[in-house]
Amino acid sequence: MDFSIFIGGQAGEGIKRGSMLIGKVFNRYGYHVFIMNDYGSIIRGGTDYSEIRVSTKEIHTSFNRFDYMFAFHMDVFEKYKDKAKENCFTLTLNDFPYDEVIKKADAEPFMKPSIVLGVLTFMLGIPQNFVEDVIEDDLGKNAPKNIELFRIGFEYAREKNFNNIHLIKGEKTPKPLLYGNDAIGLGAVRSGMKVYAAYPITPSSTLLEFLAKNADRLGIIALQLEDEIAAINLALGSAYAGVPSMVGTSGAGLDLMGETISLAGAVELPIVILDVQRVGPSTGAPTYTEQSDLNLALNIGHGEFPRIVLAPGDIEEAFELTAKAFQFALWYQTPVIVLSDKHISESARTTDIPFSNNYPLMIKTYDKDFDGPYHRYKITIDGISPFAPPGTPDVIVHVNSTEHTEEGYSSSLPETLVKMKEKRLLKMKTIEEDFKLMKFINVFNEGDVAVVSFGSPKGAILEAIEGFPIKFIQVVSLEPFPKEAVLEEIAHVKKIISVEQNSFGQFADLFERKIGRNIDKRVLKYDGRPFSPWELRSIFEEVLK
Amino acid sequence: MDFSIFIGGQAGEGIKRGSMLIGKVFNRYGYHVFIMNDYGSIIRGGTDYSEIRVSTKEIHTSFNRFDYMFAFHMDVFEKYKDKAKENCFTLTLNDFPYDEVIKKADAEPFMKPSIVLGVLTFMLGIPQNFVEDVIEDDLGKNAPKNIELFRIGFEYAREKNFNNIHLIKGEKTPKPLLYGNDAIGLGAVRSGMKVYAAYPITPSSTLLEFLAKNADRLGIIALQLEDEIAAINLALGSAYAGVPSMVGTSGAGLDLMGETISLAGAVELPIVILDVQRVGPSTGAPTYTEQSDLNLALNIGHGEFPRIVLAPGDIEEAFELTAKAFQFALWYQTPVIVLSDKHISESARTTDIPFSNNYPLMIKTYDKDFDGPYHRYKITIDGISPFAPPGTPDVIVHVNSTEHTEEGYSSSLPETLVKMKEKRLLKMKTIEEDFKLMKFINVFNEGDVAVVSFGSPKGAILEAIEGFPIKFIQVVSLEPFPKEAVLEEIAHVKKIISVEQNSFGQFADLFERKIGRNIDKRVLKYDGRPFSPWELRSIFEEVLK
Amino acid sequence: MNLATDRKIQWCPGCGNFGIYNALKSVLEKEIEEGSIKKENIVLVSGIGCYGYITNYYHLNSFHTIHGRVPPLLTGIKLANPSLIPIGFVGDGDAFAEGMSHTIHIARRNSNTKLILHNNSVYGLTTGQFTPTSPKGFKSRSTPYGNPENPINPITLMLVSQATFVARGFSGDIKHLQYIFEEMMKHKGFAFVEVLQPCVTFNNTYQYYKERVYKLEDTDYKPNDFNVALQKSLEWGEKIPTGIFFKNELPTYEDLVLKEKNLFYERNIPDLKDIVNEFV
Amino acid sequence: MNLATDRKIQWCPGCGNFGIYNALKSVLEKEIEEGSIKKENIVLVSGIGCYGYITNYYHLNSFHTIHGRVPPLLTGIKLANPSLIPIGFVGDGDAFAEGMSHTIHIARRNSNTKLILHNNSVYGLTTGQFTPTSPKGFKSRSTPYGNPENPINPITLMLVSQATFVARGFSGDIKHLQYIFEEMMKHKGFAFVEVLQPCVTFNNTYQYYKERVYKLEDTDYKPNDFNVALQKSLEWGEKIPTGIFFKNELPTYEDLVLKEKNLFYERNIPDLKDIVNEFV
Ligand SMILES: Cc1ncc(C[n+]2csc(CCOP(=O)(O)OP(=O)(O)O)c2C)c(N)n1
Ligand SMILES: Cc1ncc(C[n+]2csc(CCOP(=O)(O)OP(=O)(O)O)c2C)c(N)n1
Ligand code: SF4
Ligand code: SF4
Ligand SMILES: [Mg+2]
Ligand SMILES: [Mg+2]
Repeated sequence: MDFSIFIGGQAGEGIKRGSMLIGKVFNRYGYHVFIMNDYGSIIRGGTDYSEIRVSTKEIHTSFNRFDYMFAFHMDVFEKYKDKAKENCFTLTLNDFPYDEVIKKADAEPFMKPSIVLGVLTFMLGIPQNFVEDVIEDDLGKNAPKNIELFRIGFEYAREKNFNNIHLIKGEKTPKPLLYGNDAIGLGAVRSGMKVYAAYPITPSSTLLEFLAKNADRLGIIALQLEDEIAAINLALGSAYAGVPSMVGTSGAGLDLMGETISLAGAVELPIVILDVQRVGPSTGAPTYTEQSDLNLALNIGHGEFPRIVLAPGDIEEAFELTAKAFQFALWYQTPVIVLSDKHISESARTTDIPFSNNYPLMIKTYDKDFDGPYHRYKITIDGISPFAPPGTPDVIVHVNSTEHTEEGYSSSLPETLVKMKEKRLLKMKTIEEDFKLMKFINVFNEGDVAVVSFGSPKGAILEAIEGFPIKFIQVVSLEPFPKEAVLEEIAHVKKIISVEQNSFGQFADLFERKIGRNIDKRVLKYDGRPFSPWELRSIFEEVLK
Repeated sequence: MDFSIFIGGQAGEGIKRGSMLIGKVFNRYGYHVFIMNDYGSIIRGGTDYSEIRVSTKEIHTSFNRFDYMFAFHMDVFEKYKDKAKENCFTLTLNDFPYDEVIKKADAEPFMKPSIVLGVLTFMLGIPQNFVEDVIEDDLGKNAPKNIELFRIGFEYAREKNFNNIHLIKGEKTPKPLLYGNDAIGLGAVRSGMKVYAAYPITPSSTLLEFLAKNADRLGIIALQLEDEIAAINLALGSAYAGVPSMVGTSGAGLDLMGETISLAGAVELPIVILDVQRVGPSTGAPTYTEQSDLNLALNIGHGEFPRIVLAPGDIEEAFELTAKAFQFALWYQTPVIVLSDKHISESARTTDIPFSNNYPLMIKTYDKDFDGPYHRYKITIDGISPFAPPGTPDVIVHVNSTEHTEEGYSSSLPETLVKMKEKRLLKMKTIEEDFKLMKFINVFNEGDVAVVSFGSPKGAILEAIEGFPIKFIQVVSLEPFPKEAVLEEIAHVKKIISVEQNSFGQFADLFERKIGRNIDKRVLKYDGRPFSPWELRSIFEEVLK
Repeated sequence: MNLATDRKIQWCPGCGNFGIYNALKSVLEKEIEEGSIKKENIVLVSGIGCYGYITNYYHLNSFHTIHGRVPPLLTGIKLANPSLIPIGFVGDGDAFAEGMSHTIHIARRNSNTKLILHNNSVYGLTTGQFTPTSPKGFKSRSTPYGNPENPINPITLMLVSQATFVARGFSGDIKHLQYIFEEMMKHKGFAFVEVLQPCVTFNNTYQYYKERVYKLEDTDYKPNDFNVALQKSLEWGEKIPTGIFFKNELPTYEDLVLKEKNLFYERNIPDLKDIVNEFV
Repeated sequence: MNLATDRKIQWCPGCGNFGIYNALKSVLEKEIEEGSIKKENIVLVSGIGCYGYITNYYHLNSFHTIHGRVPPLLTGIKLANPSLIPIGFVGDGDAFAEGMSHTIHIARRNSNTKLILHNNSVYGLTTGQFTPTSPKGFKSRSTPYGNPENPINPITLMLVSQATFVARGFSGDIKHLQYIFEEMMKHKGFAFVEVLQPCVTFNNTYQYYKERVYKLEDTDYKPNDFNVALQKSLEWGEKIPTGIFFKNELPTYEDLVLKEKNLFYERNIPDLKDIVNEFV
């Protein structure tokens, strides 16, 4: 059992919120759920829709073909109706007077999805009271009105004698149905983040909202600043004072943070930078997905300094890698960039998240007896100097953006330049060696064709290779690149296919230059919409032939 | 005849200005001159020096060993005295009462170099009145006082019976003795630049000053804005209005321009961005030289768009490539980055500059009969759309940072995204093909060892390979990379040595990934001081063994 | 003359942007018809925000640019070709968060351009966060427990930044807005117009403003004294003044910088001989 | 107690930075000696400019950061650990060109930090270009024919930005400067001190200021009325007021944002169970 529901309408018609409610019902009813939100960068008047995919087996992404289509406007239906599966059930404004019903019930347009839920509940034969409990639980003071609408939908479906089946309760125990951004936020908090600073930008803003809303119970602060530059500099100030800090943004905002990322690298302070990618260049298509900031993440910031770049492939990894990003940032005292994208951050999925895992933050602390007088940039065998925050008695912490002596005083003597550059090179070497042990790749399946990718295409790839003799190698750490681990995995592979969501093939280029072996086929997608499993599957089939 | 003069002192003692005066004397006396200024990022209290290298043959860089050393303070002498050649003549504060003389003559400290010029004139047997004429010419109202000091120096040398030779007048006809930044400015003006916008930052500020001073006679404006972001956006506004525009900065400022570079790429407007590199990361050592922004220049700006990156190797090329940068920016309607560095921009050299060359600016203009109604982003066979500035009757120019239709209206439909991305990919292809014909490399000498490099190391390499069976391939265009041309040149080469001024080997990495062949030896220098010819020469010698 | 394009306007029904759009549209249409300005010389520049889509809806030259950077673009356009008439649209987030610095600097330069602030005291397009003009305590998506910041007053700030034309309109009063836009078009120098713009979706201030705004033109206020204007600008509460606060003619940045040069028309390239000789 | 480091101070002899350095040094030394502040809790933050090297010369925690970004760093430090006392140094280029936006925003947040402006009306370190505080017509390296821009007035701007402590000193009057710094140290909330700082090399205003400055404390001026302060701030010419223009105690940003949290000491990590359950 694996079906997809489409609800389309304009902004203001509760598409996003409603899809979450419907997702919740199926989650609690024992099914796996994946929700993808497709919306425009305008507040009203768009043709937004959500896909709620429901399945008995684990699902990894949206399907992009529909079994049920509900549309509150005809234009959104016209736009997507070719994505209907053969026997798709449809209920549009032409068939059902959504607006009138809302009006009559004295309800709000954003409650329309509850009508849909009623129809679905009837058609799938889910116990009515089960669903009403979920609504009750989820919508609080808005519940009664929504239940009213739900019943209208239910009754309507009964009257019209819509097809109905009896969907039995699934066996899966309900899991949290989380947006990627929520998972990122929870991961950050789990590993000790205390300060989150940002400037609103789609598709990262929901993280700011989630953290701001829950700041007190999470013991953190989540702040909106005047711009991205202020956000990252505020976060860096907190990091200097000894408190784990993070900023979140999207491409255009990342651009603006470049100077401070270089600063963080030079002054050797920990900072986690989240880039939720969207369609560029420039403003582009702000609410659609793309993976086109990879080159930027690898190279942003003038001059040379150590950096780490990690890319989660799904919501679960988003949690875990954000948590790890803090561990790395603190231990190596350098910027860590987490590359998410709209399809991860603004999609929701029933996810097994290791909430109880610990991600202890270790930092090389200063030990007076061992280290002698405190020198912020003390030369050590691994390039990492002991850290002490200001406020430590008998310690003076001089942090300095100009090239500096071990004490942190400004100096541009040639020998200082060489010494400090080599200190940072040594730190990079340490990071590289450590990362070799951690093998930052995930490998799925076996076969003599390998698919290589990073980030959000993971879900579609996993579904597309099912039953095929294809090995999938997901690269999780882009910098350092897990060269040895990848080489080992591709040793006996005959053909390599790369999959990524951009028009340059940035990942394929990176792969080729790090691995020294050519990609045989580059699969690129750059229409802003995530890969569909079946789309990829037919490409892979072609290659296997 | 090839000798180097060292004058050292503190800021405020006219080191830079004085070295220019001395350089002028030798230039007019028929010699080649190269001046390198080494100074700290503080206004006083530093230990600055200039090297004035003088030669009968063409010279390409500073030598970094001295035949004459003049020092107004002992600390600067102590710091550099190990760079004295064996029979170096020295005249320091210990030997000569510079300060007293200035005081007695009621002169200013910044006139001290005129004393030095007097001593040199005696020791080299240059006609006294010849030199006085140059001073007269160069210093205007300050000339009398400087001539007085010059004579004191001259008399002192005579009294002390300093070694003296008779340097005959050289045969070279005097050439302009230009700083790199002057050459860049002149190149820009020569090809039609009308607007220069900047925020002061070493080592690019002297360009702003040069252009501001000469704005009226050059028919341009040169403006200081509130920050780098304002500068590039102002320039982009002018570009949109149809006027060729440029910004200049250094690494930290380039970081800040990233978002607007992406914008320029997306909206397809011409803009030339000069990055005069200095020691990073972050503030680093602002007055010293490095080539560490290469990766940044190649990748700055989120998302994907066409760009061109050019790197002059000397002052002459700085003129020419800046001029060409405007041709490319306008023709391809996309950002062009010119990578200079402190050693090019703030050094002066007697240079043959093709001032009379024309660099006609061509832009695909709109032809109503042929093109139909004006569409800013009209799809064409080469990816380049006709350009029309606002103010054109019957034309509406919609420029749009969000993804757009051919008319320039916002759209995030999947088909719009694909169409416009492919338009820009096509433009990149056009640029690549065009650049293949232009072969952006310079090749010097022959041999089965090849040195590959870019930018300012050119001078030291040229001198270091003299008489060696070494071929030197200078890569001038970094993006597009002249792959075919390089491949042809290295076909029969046995060993490849890369030379660059940074700690990562960014150019070597680029070379390897573009060419697919490994560099055998990477020569990296990252102490902020330019390569010396003899230093490189001994490295090459080693390799040849 | 109809300056509307064929694009469907996608603001929420009732959005205050409609008032601004229509008021300016009719003023520009009239001026073009009367021949006082040439259609092809108008250049509209907008940043990113709900209001920013406005450039899609006028059949006029436009540059829909990035968030926060409208002012330097305006100046760049005016410097390049002084015949052009650059009119900028900015949101309150755009003007006073991301672009705060530019907004102040264009004012103190007295750049001969126009800037219209769509002040809805909220980030509309990013769905409802507080902005630098949101009241203290304002509950928004990013401040669910209330905005901790003290709001800025755009009129005061533009006055102390030395803008030479400073006015405030209300998008609920299109007639008055037209008057202000007409005066704005006449002004030589930097003209700043704040428009109080209800955002029906995230900050519906329609009623709030309607009850409070009054017109300076209905009083004996004279917009020619800086100190009086400064004091007046501080009035905000039970009564909210709209109209022209201050107006003054002073040399523009472009006059001072260009000194009669016309960079767009004078394309001759100097042969550099003279200047090069100085380097010998 | 001597807070001096062993680094050679490298400002030009006679530079106004010496006065600022020494005045603050003696104030901090005294307060540390008296035990009113702990040495390890002071954190100095400077941007890039001549003045920026000042952090090299105090034996105190410091962050010599990039150009223009001092204010957000100060707030970040204070939020992370409210025991710390962040004191920022900014140049006039730093504060009002590259960092204009941050300077205004930190003021309107009333972030409990201190900001000292080294106002020499010139870019010192980049060797003499005009800044946003340079007078109109000022001849500088980048404006050889005179500055075309109208200067901003830091005191006025900080007042309308709602700074809760606004003062001006003159680096030629160390005694008075000490008094101002003492008051600055006492203030809870955002404290802004402009110091008129002659740059002997590129803009020697020593004599100019000496002839004009007078102390508000010598008059019957009371720094407790915003409107009076605003008017006073506009005085600039034959007479230049120094001293404390305005002072007011209001809730700080940190108070409002932290709500008693101490992020530095409270390092317990929530187990997330509750919150996660809400997502089921
Ligand atoms: C550099 C950058 N940061 C953030 C954004 C995201 N962004 C788009 S619109 C907007 C706010 C718009 O608010 P406002 O300017 O008040 O306009 P409104 O939507 O209210 O009309 C933001 C923050 C962006 N586009 N670019
Ligand atoms: C992003 C960036 N742009 C430009 C610079 C170059 N820069 C260094 S100091 C300075 C000006 C300093 O002037 P000010 O802040 O007034 O300090 P002062 O030197 O006068 O003390 C500038 C522009 C820089 N360091 N970083
Ligand atoms: S969200 Fe607000 S500002 Fe944006 S279109 Fe809707 S009503 Fe207008
Ligand atoms: S240049 Fe001016 S500000 Fe800088 S150290 Fe010298 S006198 Fe001081
Ligand atoms: Mg707004
Ligand atoms: Mg200054």
